[in-house]
Amino acid sequence: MPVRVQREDFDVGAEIGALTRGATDVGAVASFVGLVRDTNDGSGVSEMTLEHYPGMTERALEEIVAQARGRWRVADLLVIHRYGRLLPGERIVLVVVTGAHRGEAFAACEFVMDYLKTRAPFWKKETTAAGSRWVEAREADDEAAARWDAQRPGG
Amino acid sequence: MPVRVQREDFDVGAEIGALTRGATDVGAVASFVGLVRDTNDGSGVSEMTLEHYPGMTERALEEIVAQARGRWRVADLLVIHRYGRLLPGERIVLVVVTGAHRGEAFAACEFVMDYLKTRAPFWKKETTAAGSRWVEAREADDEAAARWDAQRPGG
Amino acid sequence: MSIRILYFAGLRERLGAAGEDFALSPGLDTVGALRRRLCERGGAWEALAEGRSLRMAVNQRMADAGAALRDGDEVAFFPPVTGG
Amino acid sequence: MSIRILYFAGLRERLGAAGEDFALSPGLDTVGALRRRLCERGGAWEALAEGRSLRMAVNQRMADAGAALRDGDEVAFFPPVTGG
Repeated sequence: MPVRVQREDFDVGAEIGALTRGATDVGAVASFVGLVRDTNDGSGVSEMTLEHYPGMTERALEEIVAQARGRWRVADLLVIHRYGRLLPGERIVLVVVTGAHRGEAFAACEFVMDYLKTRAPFWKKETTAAGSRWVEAREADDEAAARWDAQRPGG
Repeated sequence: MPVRVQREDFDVGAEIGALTRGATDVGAVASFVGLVRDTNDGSGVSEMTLEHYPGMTERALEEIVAQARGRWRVADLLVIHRYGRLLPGERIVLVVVTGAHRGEAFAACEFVMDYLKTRAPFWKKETTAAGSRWVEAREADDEAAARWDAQRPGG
Repeated sequence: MSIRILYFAGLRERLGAAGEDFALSPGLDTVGALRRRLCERGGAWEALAEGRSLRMAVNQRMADAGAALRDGDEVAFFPPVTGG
Repeated sequence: MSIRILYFAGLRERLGAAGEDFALSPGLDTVGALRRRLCERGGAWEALAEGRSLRMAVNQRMADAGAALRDGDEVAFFPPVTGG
């Protein structure tokens, strides 16, 4: 399964190992790990809760993975995204892309993250000294995703 | 030490873990792993030997890491590159970049790989059914590195 | 003719409801029309007003205001997403 | 006035030499001049001819043909790199 939405943590090295084991035509593995930061918009964050839309989340991520496959020649893609209560320093998301060459693996990995940030139904609520608040969507994330729309497939 | 040149394998998960442990201001970890492929230019590759220029290798990699730090706001960078005899599927190189935001971590990670490919003194000799041969430098790698020269720092 | 409506995150908290079953009346045949009808409830429901930055999904796919509604559909309203 | 010269990879194999100590004669004061002098040895050394795609380093930094040579320098000649 290229997409997993789960409450549990994941093991980055083990996931990369499983994806590349026996795949001796793979020369490049690009990956991304997102972590909970202890500050956001200038406030200290003591914990975070990730809400999601079960069912749609998996569907949206699978759609993003399919789009990445349509744009770049990649061997394998993996997306793991956690939900529930998370503390600063904890892992939130893992994206791994394997392929023959690094340029396409890097591009596909960044594309999946940019699209995930604007299209996968997750919402972060963070707890600060002033109480808890829903994280606002960032314009920079919309811009990062829009970059790909401006590029031709394969670009 | 942000740069390690070694004969031994490395543990991707452990290296990422060590770089992010306690760094709760880090939200993004971009990484790349390069592996030995079992084919190259249409021939089957049964093994590979990586020669390097001891001393200059470390110096060149440190210079590349310093340039990446000058271009992007990143928290930490790590480069591990192996030398010696390697079999298909084995890990050759690891680049990990941590930072507050993903765009800069991705860019710095890809930059380090592109520069490493054209500036760090390593040479691959591969063994095929027809004997052993030195791998030819790829024009695509020169082009990938040249892209960054055309971009302004921070771009 | 009825649909299931779901609310998520800040919107769910504001409405005090995670979802509801909703009977489709004649003429109420798009997501945009449904959003206007819900907004007309007033009070907290004005969080659904047109100017508010909300995302909509029909049967677990992102949808725009013109998306058609059919019997049995699952419709969701939620704030812009912030995962990853 | 002497320098240390190193050869790597395919070039090393072709020359049958990993390196040598080399006495700098007057006027032989750049990497480019050194390269021409070595090439003049003929035979396998013509692998250093100007048209051949080679990289050069002085004291472990990439250098071009105009780079100056000084007593005690470490100079290296090698093919374009193929690591990563």
